[in-house]
Amino acid sequence: MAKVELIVNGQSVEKEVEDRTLLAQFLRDTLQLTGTHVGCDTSSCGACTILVDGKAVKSCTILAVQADGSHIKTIEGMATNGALHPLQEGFKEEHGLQCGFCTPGMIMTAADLLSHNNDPSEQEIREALEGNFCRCTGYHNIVRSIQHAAKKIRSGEAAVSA
Amino acid sequence: MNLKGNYQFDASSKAIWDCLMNPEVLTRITPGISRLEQIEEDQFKAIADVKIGPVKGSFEGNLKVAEKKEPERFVLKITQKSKIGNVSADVAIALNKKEDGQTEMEFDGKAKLSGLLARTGQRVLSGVANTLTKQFFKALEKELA
Amino acid sequence: MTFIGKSVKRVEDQRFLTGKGRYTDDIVLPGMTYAYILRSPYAHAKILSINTSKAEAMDGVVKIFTGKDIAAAGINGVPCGWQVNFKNGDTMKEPPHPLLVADKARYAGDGVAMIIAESKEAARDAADMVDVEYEELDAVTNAADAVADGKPLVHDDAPNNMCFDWELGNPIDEVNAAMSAADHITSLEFTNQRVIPNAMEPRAAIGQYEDHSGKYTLHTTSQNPHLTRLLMCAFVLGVPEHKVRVVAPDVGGGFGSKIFHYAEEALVIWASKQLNRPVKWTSDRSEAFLTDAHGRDHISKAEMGFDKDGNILALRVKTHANLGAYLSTFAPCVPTWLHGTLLQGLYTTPKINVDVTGVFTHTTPVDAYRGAGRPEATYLLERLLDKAALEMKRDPAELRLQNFIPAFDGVKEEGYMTQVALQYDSGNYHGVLERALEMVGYEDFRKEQAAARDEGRLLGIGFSTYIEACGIAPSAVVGALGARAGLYESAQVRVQPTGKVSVYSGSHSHGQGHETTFAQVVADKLGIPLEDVEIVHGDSEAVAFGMGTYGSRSLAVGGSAIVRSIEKVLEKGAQIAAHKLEANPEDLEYAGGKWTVKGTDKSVAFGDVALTAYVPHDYPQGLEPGMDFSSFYDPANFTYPFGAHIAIVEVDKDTGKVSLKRFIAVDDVGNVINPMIVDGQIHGGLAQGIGQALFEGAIYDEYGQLTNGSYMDYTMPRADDLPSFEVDRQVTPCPHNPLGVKGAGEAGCIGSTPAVVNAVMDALAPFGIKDLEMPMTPERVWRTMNS
Amino acid sequence: MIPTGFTYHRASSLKEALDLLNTHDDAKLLAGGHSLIPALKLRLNQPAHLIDISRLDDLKGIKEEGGTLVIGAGVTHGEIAHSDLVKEKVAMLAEAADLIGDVQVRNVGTIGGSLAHADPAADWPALMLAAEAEITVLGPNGSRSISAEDFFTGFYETALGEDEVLTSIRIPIPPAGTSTSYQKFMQPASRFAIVGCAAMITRTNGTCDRVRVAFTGVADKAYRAKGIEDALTGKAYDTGNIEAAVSSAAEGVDVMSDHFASEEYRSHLARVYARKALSAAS
Repeated sequence: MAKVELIVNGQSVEKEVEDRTLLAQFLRDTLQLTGTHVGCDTSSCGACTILVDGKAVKSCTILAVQADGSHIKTIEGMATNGALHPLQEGFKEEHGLQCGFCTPGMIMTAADLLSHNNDPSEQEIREALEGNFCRCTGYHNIVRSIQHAAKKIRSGEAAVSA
Repeated sequence: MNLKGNYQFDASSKAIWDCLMNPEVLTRITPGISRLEQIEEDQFKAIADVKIGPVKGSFEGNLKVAEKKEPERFVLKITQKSKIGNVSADVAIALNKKEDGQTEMEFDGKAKLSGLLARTGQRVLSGVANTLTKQFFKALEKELA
Repeated sequence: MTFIGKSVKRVEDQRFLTGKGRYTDDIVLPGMTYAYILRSPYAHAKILSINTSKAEAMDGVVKIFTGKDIAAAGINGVPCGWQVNFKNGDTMKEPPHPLLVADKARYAGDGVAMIIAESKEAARDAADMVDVEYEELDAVTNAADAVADGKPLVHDDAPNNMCFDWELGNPIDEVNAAMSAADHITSLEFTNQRVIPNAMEPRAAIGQYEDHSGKYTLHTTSQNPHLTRLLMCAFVLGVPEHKVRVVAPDVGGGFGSKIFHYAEEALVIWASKQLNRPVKWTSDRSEAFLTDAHGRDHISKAEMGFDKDGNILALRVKTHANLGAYLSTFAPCVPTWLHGTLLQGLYTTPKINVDVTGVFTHTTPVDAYRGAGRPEATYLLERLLDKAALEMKRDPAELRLQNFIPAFDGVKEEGYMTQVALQYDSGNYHGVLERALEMVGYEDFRKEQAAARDEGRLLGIGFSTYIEACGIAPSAVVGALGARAGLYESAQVRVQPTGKVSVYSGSHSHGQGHETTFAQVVADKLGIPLEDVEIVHGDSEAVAFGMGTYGSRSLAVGGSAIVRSIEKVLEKGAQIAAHKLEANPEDLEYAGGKWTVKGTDKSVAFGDVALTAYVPHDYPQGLEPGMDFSSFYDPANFTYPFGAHIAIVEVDKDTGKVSLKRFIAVDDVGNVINPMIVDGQIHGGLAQGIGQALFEGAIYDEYGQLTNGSYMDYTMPRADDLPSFEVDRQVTPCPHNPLGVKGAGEAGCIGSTPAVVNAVMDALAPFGIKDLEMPMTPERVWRTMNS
Repeated sequence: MIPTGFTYHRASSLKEALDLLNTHDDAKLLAGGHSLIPALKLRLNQPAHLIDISRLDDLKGIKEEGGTLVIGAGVTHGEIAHSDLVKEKVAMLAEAADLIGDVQVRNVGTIGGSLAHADPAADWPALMLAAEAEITVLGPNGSRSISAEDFFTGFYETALGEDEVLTSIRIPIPPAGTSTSYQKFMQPASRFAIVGCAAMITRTNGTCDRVRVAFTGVADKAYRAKGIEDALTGKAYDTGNIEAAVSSAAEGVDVMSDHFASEEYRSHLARVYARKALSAAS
């Protein structure tokens, strides 16, 4: 068993888990943060993407204990005081989600992109999403959603933290 | 998966034959084989630990020498089981006499994989087969030298 | 307040966007145990022995069940929901499909044992310690091969591995005669390859038994909770239906693969009673590749005859359809009634004969996958048309326009009766193709293409037009065709005393946005705010009955059921309003959420009427209090969406890699309630159809092993593989349902595959290439160019 | 999805990492874990101990040291892709880093981990060979340097000892007049290389003084295409000479074959990608 201390969505968390526990399982099973989804077992689909110290990471491919001491942000931490993050808003406005399963991972990956490029081209957005599968939308509206968010961020309407 | 190829040895077919029919030598030269226990004539229980890159597995099964025609050809029948999938192979081995006392060993067969090995190992399987074959021939060469 | 036709933002999004969606695997119940299913690594093997003793002794292991335990408990196998007969009238072969196999495994992935433990880790660890001794047997995987004499049999009682043979259309003699009179015959032999649905949420199921009430609850990733309950209770477990609640909570995509009743659902329910504890099973992706029903897998030979002017004279089709090792819920109907009946396409073909053999093989069961049968039919027709155009040196767009059925609205002009048992509802087929040609700038493209060819670049354009039969389906019709269920839909509209409205629908939303679209219909028809309407679905305890969501049926059938209930609400409301307004009901009109006495300003609002219905102090005599109506809507006919798709591709001469440059889709799905959602459905369908053309395809080896069962090996389209899509629509309302809608879920997936393939063929035309198998991988294209 | 049980150790120093490695049989080093953890989840490998070296400062950082670019083994692909120093000194490394896996993988996966894993289709080995990198490893008896040429010994096989830790990669900064490129044909599902070609050319007045070309994905290990190098050295850098040189791209190696590329097609792609890389390095 290993002790894991993390800051998850701004809150300190301290738990004992088996050494082999993946961060995705830790979030889902131990912390009941089930917004992070698991869609594959080969680190391919990106549904489990979260931010670890601001960077997009597949939480199914790191151990909870490896992340010890990190700042974690999950989809549950994106809205602030009930106000949606521009990405969440973008996905809603542009119909960037259907079944919703890949959506949290998409949003977290996009958050990483927008944190260092707030004016990405369509091509840059598509390339940034190469590690995330969506089977519902054909990606068309996901691209629009991220463009929507980027525009809002650029206009200064929203301060963004990733 | 097809297993096909040949290798040239600087040894007589008889010498190679004797090596291959000796369980002790076979254990030594077959990559991964850690134990070969004779069950009956030409039939062995084989235990193998294969470690290649990301894959490490313990295999257990049988090895059978069939259709013997000394010193020209035989068929190796292998069945190996593991938690990540099972492997079985029938490989026909021919020892063809060449000039200058050389012998060409030709092998032709198929390996049949199941389970996770069959499903997710495609990207690396031909490499695994090549590597194991190369290792085997190098070891056999050493044994003959 | 008009909501119909507006791109209202989805009400369900808030929970998905904030991580509050609740999918089956998110649910944790007190005392829950975890199941892992040990599966056969072999496609065909006798099970000689199973030793569970080491595994049972491990920490945390609660219980292990094997196929013998299931058989001993007298549990039946998973039933099939559709019967197709042999040509000679014999019923199809329907071998048992056990929940866990006891004697023999028939595909790699067949369940052998269920290990239940206190944690999923313990269950997984214990599975490694179960010893199963198998005797491996030879396998068959290819449907056309499997019917030959002397092949290994999947089921002893299905000789030549045949499940059924089946025929539809004009007598073969007539078709042969028409064919021999043809000036030109185009023929095609091809495989419509097996694809794997890959909904992003893997399947999961939780069984829960309450000993005090004898009641069960199943949470499951289903498109179809009521049918799952019916099949599981009546055919598998023999448990009374009123003691079983089936809940399909948020479901992460289905595309067909979650329509069916699966063994794991019955297993967790049964096991939860044995243990008196909840049991959860969640599929791994690797397991999903093996056990979710696959799609397509037809091997066909097709010929189309033309006269000297290019008019189609006849079509002859022979198909071997791979059904896999067992019959999945709707498997027999896909290659027959959903495929053969669509071979008229948009064309006036006077003689058609289709012959289909359903075949068992040692592979994962095959069933409906987005489009189900209709993509296979469309692919066949549209490849034939393009190939014929090439052979006859005709423009492929023109050849289609020439052979299209003339426009008809189904009201003034009658529906179009096909040679293959359907009557199309309404259509304007020229309209969609002409619009698509305009969007693509056809003439300019041909110039660009010629210039590119001069530079040695390989540009190509491909067309596809399609029709599909949706709104499945009139119960009497499908009953006659072999369905073992009705295919109506139910809806209950419950007006609350405050005038808020709860709607209980038997349709199930797993991405389609019913909570928004259905609410738009209700709010519009009742003239009330959208937020006053709530759509409830996916729970057999809340919803009276339902037939689920597939075959683009939700709005056409489920939506129509809602409209029927609303009509009943308004009828009763008018009686109450008339009483309050001291007028005759027939003197009232309903608009803007109130009843008004015609020609006056005397009115009463919907909310007041609702309150009166529940507080009936001053009330029409003899009228029942309350305002809560149910309807079961059984459609009069299928609906027939159609469209025209155009793909533009460029092939890299050096590598054979195909790049999709543009994709234009003009679809006619009848009336549109929410354009934003309809466009989204089209986009997603396009990506899946394009996926089949370029990337996807199950690869079985000769031993029956699925050799690309992971995302490291099975290619699905990613964001950077696709362009933005150019979509537009035409509206030809459906004349026979109250909303005039036809269905949009499958359209994109049906039209896009042949468009892309045809575009690649066009790009490769300078090489004289006429055929190429899907998926058109770089190596395949390169080889063809260099052969 | 669930690995077998193991004991996790976090090394606080390289020395501790070495000690742990020597004390525990059946131990694996864990850096970014993006090769190892996927294998553990599928139970393709079941080590008893994992030794986490991802936090060691000694393995971090990219710097220039007297004509040599030094990249710590624990540097992520993403850090290399975004490094201005790398872009300026050996551009193909940044170019290649950006083509590895996906954003998330690049954020965590490390160059050292990838090299030690030596996947025959990984990108880095080709670049190490073309750049003539020296790979520094630390063992119980101290540090040693292995040339890239000697490092990759076979299919998933390296010269790294079981008791050693890969610590850094040293790349001689090429002289002025050198241009580089990495071109990759991806396996569409895994995004590993079916063919990856790294090219580095030093020219004077249009003549190739020094040519280095290496491949990954083609054979059971990355290799230098000496045939191409020799054919182009001393020749004018032009289309004709490049075309003639690339014909030997896949000669003398055992070319791999899988669902995505047969031996014949892969060999063809090697020639195509050699041409692309050589042409792009202008």
